[in-house]
Amino acid sequence: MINKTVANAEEAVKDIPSGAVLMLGGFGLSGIPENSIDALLQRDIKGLTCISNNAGVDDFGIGLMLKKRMVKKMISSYVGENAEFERQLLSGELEVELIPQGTLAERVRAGGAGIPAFFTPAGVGTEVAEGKELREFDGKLYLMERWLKADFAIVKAWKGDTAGNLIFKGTARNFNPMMAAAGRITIAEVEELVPAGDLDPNQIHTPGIYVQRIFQGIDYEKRIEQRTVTGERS
Amino acid sequence: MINKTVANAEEAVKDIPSGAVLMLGGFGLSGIPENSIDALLQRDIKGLTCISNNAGVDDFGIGLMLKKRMVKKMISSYVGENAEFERQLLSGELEVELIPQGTLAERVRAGGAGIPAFFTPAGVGTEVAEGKELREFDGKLYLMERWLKADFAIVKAWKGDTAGNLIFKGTARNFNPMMAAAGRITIAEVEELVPAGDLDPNQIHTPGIYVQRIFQGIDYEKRIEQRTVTGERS
Amino acid sequence: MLNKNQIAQRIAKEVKNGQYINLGIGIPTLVANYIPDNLDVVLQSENGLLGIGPFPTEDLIDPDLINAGKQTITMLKGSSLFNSAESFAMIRGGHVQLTILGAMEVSENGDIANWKIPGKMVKGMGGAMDLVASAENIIVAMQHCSKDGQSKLLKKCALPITGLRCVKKVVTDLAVLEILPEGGFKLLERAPGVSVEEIQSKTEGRLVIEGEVPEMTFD
Amino acid sequence: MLNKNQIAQRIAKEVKNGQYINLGIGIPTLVANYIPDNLDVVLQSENGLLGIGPFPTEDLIDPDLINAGKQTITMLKGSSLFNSAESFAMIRGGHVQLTILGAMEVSENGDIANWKIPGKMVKGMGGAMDLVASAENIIVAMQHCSKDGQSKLLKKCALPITGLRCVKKVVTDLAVLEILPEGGFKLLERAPGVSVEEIQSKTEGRLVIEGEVPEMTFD
Repeated sequence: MINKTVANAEEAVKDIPSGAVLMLGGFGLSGIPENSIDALLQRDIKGLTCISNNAGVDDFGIGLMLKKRMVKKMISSYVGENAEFERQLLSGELEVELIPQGTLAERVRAGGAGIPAFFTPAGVGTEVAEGKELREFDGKLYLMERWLKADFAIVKAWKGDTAGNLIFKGTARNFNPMMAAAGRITIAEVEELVPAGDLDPNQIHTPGIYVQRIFQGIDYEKRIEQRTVTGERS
Repeated sequence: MINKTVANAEEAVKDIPSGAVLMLGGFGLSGIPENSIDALLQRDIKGLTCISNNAGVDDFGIGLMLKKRMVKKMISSYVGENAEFERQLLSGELEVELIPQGTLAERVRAGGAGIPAFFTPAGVGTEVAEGKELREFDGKLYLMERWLKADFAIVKAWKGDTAGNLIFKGTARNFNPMMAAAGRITIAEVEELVPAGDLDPNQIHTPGIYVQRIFQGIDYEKRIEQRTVTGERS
Repeated sequence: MLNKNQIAQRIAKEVKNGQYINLGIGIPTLVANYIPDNLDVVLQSENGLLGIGPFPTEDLIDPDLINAGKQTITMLKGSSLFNSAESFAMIRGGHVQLTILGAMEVSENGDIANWKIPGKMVKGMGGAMDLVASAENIIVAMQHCSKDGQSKLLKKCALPITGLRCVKKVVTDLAVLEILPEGGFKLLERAPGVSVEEIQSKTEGRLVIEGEVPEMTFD
Repeated sequence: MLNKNQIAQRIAKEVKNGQYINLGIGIPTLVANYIPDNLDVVLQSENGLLGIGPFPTEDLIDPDLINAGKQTITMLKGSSLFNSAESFAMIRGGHVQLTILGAMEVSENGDIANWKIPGKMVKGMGGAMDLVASAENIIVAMQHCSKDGQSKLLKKCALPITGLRCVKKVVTDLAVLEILPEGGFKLLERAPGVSVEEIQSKTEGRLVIEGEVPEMTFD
């Protein structure tokens, strides 16, 4: 089986150039590629376009890339609470494109699956529909949406093997599998890297064909945004 | 958790009416819902439309439904070697719609996913394209294809739980997961039915939301079409 | 007048056995507390889980298991996990039958606005546009009026729209209202102690009153 | 003149290290026997497997593990299984880089016909239309002429088309030919003992000959 292993995060992200279009997996701070983001922060690159459901928080995740002014544009469904983000947005330093979450997921899926366009009901009648083709099927209105692809997709999995096969855990799966398929170069960081053959082929979430580089990450913080315990209600 | 269990195949298929549109999982004879097909053969119904990648063989699978003249129309990608099929087709008793396999898989996926139409390059310039919208994206031509849905989807899984969650084995997975999502009523037969909670939530291939009825099948034959062993080459 | 918990409690009565349900952030999340034990329903979290359980005890907290509000949660027996594309396939495909969410405004033809206030920092629509465009039944939980007393049940939404003609029912601190297919808020129930006149005066959209309007009851 | 195994052997030389490959039924399947051991490649089966292994021994036969030709197979270390939509997502998305398949006719601009003969029972296109519409590199394995001596390398396909302008290379019993971007079969290699004149006489489409055409070698 083809071996996709690279030494570490630095090695994995070393050729990402300024101006690249990146996809970064994760929902909130769950399932984000912590090690790769750290390694990106060491690089002197800027003008990145980041496709990611959220934009991290001030001092974690993509928020750190924003703070370092590496990001020119965010494509997300919800950018949440991030003071630096807000400042850059209001000052015009940062461009933001907001996309309905399901449309974002499906556009990324389409990018990996060779589907250049599809129709969805999400956003009909809203400003999301501006400039998009509107079409009726079986009595309901839909928008045409295009695929999304990236120069580099950076994902985080629970386990992976040297052939690039990935298994995710819990809700940390989220956008990671679709992004893995939509990257021209896909970088996967995993908590546990095992030899090809150690994972049950029936249980692979992302087949290795989508992954070009894989490494075992270290020191995962896995920060929790909303720590809630029994008895609490928001 | 909602309990989807029914007693057996007879119970599961008892209300499928003549003229219904069915989806049946399987590729060749692998992963076909053997028990449900047997139960359908006991029913006095006809005029069925069957969406299934293949049409079984003369004496197994959908071939048996053809022999009993229950099927008005097949929608498939490859109908293979089946003498009775050929006879009915040539005599005009049976209607056949042939669809590229990837387009079939994606149309069924779209049906379950609420995507009424999408674009694919498969079939451009061929008779499959006749009457379909042709469109260029990024310099390449694509066809617009519509979703496929069914009144009843009938699928076969390896393991299932009472909540309707399914796990498939090997290449018997094939069309089953997409069909499970595209049926108004989805019937799942499994080799082993376990209580909700016994399956690892990370390993579910088809979430129970797509399954309305589930039962444990019996006496699986799992017939092999091309028995090949080491040293042989076709 | 109902408090938030009572709005949630009243909405819980709309839940039917066997339903798959998506609960939005805020009051909708509270609905889970009032679903009767004899109903078997499954809560979906659009970040990839069917079968949301209670919040965890301290020792069971798992950063890899959160809901769409980014809160730590648990799973139930029979839960399943999936990716975001599959999650919205479920939603878009109509498999999630009931969506309960908050709103800033609802119009008499069922339009909803809940994602953007011009002039304020826009955080994004998240999954709201997909949810309102998809579920067969959409119930809105909201306050009848804004803090400065303006009706939020309008002829036409003033704020940017999240979805068109999608809301089926609205439960506010004052009333339960059904959106009629032909347009209009049909008054189904009054909150305890709230008069039809008060509801009328606080509803800018067309209010439809047929016969006696009962006061809500709570079990 | 090459036999089927030699056609397969010659095609195997086109395989590059690290490729994901889909092999069609017939001669293409034989290619697997000739891929050098020092190349790491992965074979895809469009019914849902990456990493096709050899045929099983009797005791390892599993009816739940077949290839797209419905033959019983095995998996390799590092194999993965998936559903048919994912399988064709891989194919359509260009992740499967090389497709090798048989054909009844190929035209000088790269059109391929391999699924239907008018007047004969049509069995279906299976995954062929998806495969030829998608892979960046498509190599056809075929006989140069039909049994009655008609050229199958044509100006224009006479049979119903499977895909347009998709074939990059053709390996026949007589020759290796490249389809030029501007159209035409560029003769790259002759089978041992086969003359340029013979190839010319058996090629109906435009044959492009530049300089000396080498005879194939087999290691």
